[in-house]
Amino acid sequence: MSSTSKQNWAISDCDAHFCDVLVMLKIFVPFHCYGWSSQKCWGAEEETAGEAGKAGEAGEAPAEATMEVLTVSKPIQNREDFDSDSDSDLDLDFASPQKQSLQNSVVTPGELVTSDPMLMRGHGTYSVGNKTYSSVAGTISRVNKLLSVIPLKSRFRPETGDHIVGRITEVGNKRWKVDIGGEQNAILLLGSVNLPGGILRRKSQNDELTMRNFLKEGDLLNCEVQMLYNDGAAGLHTRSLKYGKLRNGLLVLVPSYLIVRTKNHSFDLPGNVSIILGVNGFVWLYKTPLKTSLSSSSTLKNTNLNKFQTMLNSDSSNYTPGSTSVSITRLEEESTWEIYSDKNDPNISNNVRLNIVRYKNCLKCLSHCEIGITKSRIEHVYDISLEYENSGNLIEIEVMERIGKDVLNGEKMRGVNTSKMMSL
Amino acid sequence: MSRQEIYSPEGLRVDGRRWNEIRRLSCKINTHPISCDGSSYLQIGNTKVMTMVHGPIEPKNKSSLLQDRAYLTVNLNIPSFSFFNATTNKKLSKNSKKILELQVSLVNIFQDLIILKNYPRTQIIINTIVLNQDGSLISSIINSISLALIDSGISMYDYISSVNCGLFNSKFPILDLNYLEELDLPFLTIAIIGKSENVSFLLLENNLPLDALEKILAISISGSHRIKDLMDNQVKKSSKLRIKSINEQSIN
Amino acid sequence: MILSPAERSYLRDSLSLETPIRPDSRLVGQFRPIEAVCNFLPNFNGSSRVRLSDGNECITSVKSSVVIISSSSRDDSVNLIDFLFNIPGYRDDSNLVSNLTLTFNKIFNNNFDYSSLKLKNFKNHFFKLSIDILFISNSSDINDNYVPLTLISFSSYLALRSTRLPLLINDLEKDEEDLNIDKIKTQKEVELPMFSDDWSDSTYLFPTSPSSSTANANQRTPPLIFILAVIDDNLFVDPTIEEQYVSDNGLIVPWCSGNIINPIESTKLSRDPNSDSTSSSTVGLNYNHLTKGISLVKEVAAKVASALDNVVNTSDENEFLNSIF
Amino acid sequence: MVKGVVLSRNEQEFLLQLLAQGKRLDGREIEQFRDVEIKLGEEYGYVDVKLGRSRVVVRISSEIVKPFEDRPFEGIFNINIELNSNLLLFSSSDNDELLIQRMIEKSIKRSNSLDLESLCIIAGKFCWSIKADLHFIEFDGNFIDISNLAVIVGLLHFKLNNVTINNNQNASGGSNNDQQYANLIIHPINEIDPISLSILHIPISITFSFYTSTSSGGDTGDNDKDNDKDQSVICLLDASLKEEMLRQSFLIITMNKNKEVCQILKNGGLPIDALTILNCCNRAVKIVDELTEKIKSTLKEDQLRRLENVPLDELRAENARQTNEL
Repeated sequence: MSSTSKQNWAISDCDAHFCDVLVMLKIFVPFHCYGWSSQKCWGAEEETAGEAGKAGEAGEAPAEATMEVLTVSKPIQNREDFDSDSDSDLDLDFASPQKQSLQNSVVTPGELVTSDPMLMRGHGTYSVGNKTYSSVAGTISRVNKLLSVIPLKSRFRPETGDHIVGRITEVGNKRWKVDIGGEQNAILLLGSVNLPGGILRRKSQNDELTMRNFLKEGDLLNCEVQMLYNDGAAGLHTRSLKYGKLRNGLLVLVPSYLIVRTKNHSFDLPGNVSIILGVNGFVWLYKTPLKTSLSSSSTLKNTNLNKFQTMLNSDSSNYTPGSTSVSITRLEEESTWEIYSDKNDPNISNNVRLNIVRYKNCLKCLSHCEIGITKSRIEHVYDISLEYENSGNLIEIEVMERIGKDVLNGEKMRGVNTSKMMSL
Repeated sequence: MSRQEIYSPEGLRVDGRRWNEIRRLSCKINTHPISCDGSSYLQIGNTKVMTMVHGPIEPKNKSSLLQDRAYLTVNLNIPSFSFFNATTNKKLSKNSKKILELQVSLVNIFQDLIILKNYPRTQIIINTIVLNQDGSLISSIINSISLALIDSGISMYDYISSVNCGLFNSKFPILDLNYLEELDLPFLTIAIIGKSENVSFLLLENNLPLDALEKILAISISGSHRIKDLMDNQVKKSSKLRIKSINEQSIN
Repeated sequence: MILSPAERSYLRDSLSLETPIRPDSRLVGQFRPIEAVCNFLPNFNGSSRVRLSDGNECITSVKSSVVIISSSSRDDSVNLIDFLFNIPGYRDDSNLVSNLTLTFNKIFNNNFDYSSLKLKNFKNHFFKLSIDILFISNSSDINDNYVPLTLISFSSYLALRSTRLPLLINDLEKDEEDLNIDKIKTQKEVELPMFSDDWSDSTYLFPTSPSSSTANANQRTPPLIFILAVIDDNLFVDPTIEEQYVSDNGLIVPWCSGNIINPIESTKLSRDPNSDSTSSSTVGLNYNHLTKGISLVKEVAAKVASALDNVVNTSDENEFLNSIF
Repeated sequence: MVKGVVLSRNEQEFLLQLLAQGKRLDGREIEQFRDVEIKLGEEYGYVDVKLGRSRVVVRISSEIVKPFEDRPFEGIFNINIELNSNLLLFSSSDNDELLIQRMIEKSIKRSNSLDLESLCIIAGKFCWSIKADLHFIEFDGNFIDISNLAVIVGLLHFKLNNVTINNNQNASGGSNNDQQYANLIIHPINEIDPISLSILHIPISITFSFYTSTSSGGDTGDNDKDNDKDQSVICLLDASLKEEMLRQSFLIITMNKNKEVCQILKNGGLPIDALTILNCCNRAVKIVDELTEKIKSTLKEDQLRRLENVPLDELRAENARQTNEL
């Protein structure tokens, strides 16, 4: 019954598509073309292409419906706008060769960079004969004779010595695969980690079989790039007490190009919060650990030791690593197990937790505004953010952009020398 | 629509263009900065395409791991609402032969454009979504992918730009066809590397007199160059703005 | 996506506090900000594009067509609203897509006032709405079990809100009595609905009262679907992917025109295969959760609706001429 | 392109060097097409085509079906490709199959070579559905050209049973009648002569393979820029399997005798100068002419052969007459 009673038919008039042909845009690019073999030349008229209806958009503030439950904004055509009119002066700047310093000029793929055969060709270029062309859109950088083009945006490319945060994705044969947000997963060899039972003992077969007890899929760790393999993959190591598994906090992802490579990448911040700014854009925020008086040695204060022992009993009760090594005392063994524990500090106060999320939102704010991330800037944003009692307000786009401006202005006022803020 | 209306004796087309005019092209890169490594949005007339590039990343499965270069995947998504005459229940199956063929072609085109050997043991995933169709579908997709790849910072030899060109009354070439024109005219789609005359992709699916081919090729190559310029302008402009904002940060 | 055990327990601890601390320190009833436009597809009766700050994006289009439904059969057997999900990376018969389709079809068709879809003066003619939803995930890894229900719901709400139907221009005083003729075929020939070509004559499917700055309780709205993550005794709106992973349970609460509507459902949000899950999987919902969830939704829904309405009201007539970005 | 067979590096370089000198492994000229051998079977629509060592068998069949709802006035043409299992080695799974299928579809269906409307019997109710089954028996390169050729010859050769429409419901004339075809009478071949398909033109595909003659060979990479300067592109006709494996890009042109281009596909790969493409098209004209002639003569021969067996004298309708009258 229903098959006969329900009938569809298309009534074109009732559809809404009658408007589509008629309103087609009537701004066109005039050009002329003269035959096949003659040189192609285009009409001299500058094209009017690419006029988004911007006159209206740029001027008026985006319609905002600010309320505490849900903010809806219109997509703002910011920064990289469609069109040319307002930026024509900028174009002129770059067009005049006098002003064109190597640092500021933008090349795009296929563009001739140099025809000087003496220069060495680095990343982002390719060559045909003597000529070197760019293969990415970016800026030219020249270090002595090495010429390369640095793309404005790319995935993280590890370099030896980078302090990074990564997540284990795979446990393999004597190695872990670590996702570091790069092009390939990094490799952490079993030989490059500290194992319980002494820093420098040999890795036994038993260790190989129980690799998951140390690090398993999903675990976050804090490590350093030891070497780069031929294919560009990174080899990692955690052979220092400052590296290892991460606990007591949460992870924030920011674009890797915002992290400025500096000497030190782990800091203590105000509010009993510490941060590890992985060069790869993985940032770990955690409760500042209790400082032990003998910071570098593997022995711990007795008070802590008891805690760790109880913590570890559940984990390692049925496993005795490095059982062949007789000379190591029980105490040292247990203490290094702490590196691989999955248990958080049970006494993280609400205050610390609140501070951690506030810092997280501060980082998100910097990353939204595409401002290079340094310790001083994080602290600065944190200070500004304190005027919002609930740091949840920081997720609003408007607030983030305001804070971003404040930070930059503040630096200008104070004249902070941050000459190499950006890694770009 | 009768054939006469497509190109009036006065030399005007359905939408008021002349034979050698392309529709308004607007494009933007870095439209999805959070979701992916490179993204672009391209609109020519009413055809709207957006592309997102993921990668190079560790391959999702071992079968797409190549020792000496990156593995390229192209996923084309043409939702039903993008169709010109979006009848309600028509849905182009994701596995329809046409789409599969196009995906294969796209992989072939970009395989030789991207310097894949720079990214061994990785995978590059290109997701293209067509939001609205009004002719020039394939060329818009190619242009959009080209832009998204540039945005992602993946090395490639040059731009690739594409346009289509039809023939009216076996005599008059017409550049950049819209949907209505595509229905009635034989046309070809061409993709050109950079500013050269090197054809990477050429597709003709309707009958076309051989004599006219030369003319059409010439015009479509010129058109592609024009589109390349427009895209290049846009990339340069947004790059400069980016650098400017970076400089603002670090000058002080 | 996998979380390490330490991250998981840290998150859970933070979220199950008496005053919970969410990872982005939102309030319990606070949503993440969205960017939205509507009516940007020229070929459609209504459309919307909603983008979340985490990069997820949802594009919805509404297309109307006219169907004839004999009055006797329409109550149960016919859906006048048809959802079609398109999620790149998922097959159309995958679990996620079919679940979403089912949920949306159920909620919308049960709670939709069909009288608004009826053609005036026609007895058996209705507008049928086909709603296409394209969801673009922010991750290339699409094997997540993340259910972006909130976003999709916002998008469909906006699209329906911006939906306009063409003006009927038949003058139909003449043959009301003919409508009862059984043969539909002849009926079809007798009176074909005619519509005005002028799009500016069209009317909104959900007319907005001019004084709608504050939520008017009696105003008709499309349904909104809220998903709440349940962690211990706390419930959260608009859970992020991390929050979903550590949640005990999920609650789907639909809302329409100022009221909570049927069916309220529970759903499992955390499907992390790596969780040892003796603790989390066995937790069910209790009465408190339900009342808490319902009151939470009641509290926020009207505000959400009016925030979304604002987008429709301020949308530019010629928006689609511009780029959508 | 090819899975099962692997060429050693030496072999590859040897081949490329030969090509650079204008020589080919099998002694052909660069632009020489291999000999095409077309065998027509007893049955209409059975064609066996050999091109060098490549061999394809096509069988055309027909049945009466309901036309598609959106195209009530048109018949249906389907192509079905069977890759013999031992030949699967030579093809990279679905892509080749897909390519061939789309290619044939485009050059025959989209170019209106086979007039689909003539396949309509009763609009919206009955139409002929023509199916082409391709079997690859042996494979030594040039999949596309040979299969396309085989299908079009098959279609030219194929004949449809004569059908009469019987408006009388009670009729039970034809032998094939069943319920569904109640008012159609399909006449067996031996009762009424079958009719040929209406083929409007004969599209022929020609595949060109391109190589660069840079000395190192293998690497496709660095040669985009300077096609016009340092390096020359070698353009090869009718590549054999080994040559196909090494080619850097290819161009498929489908044309008919009327100098109408039905289809062109250049599917990425090494970029080719537009002028080269035009030259290829012009070169294709000659080959298309030759092949068309060949097809026509083969079909004619077959027709004559068939006529030999028919007792023409007995079929004469008019009475015998004495020729030399008084």
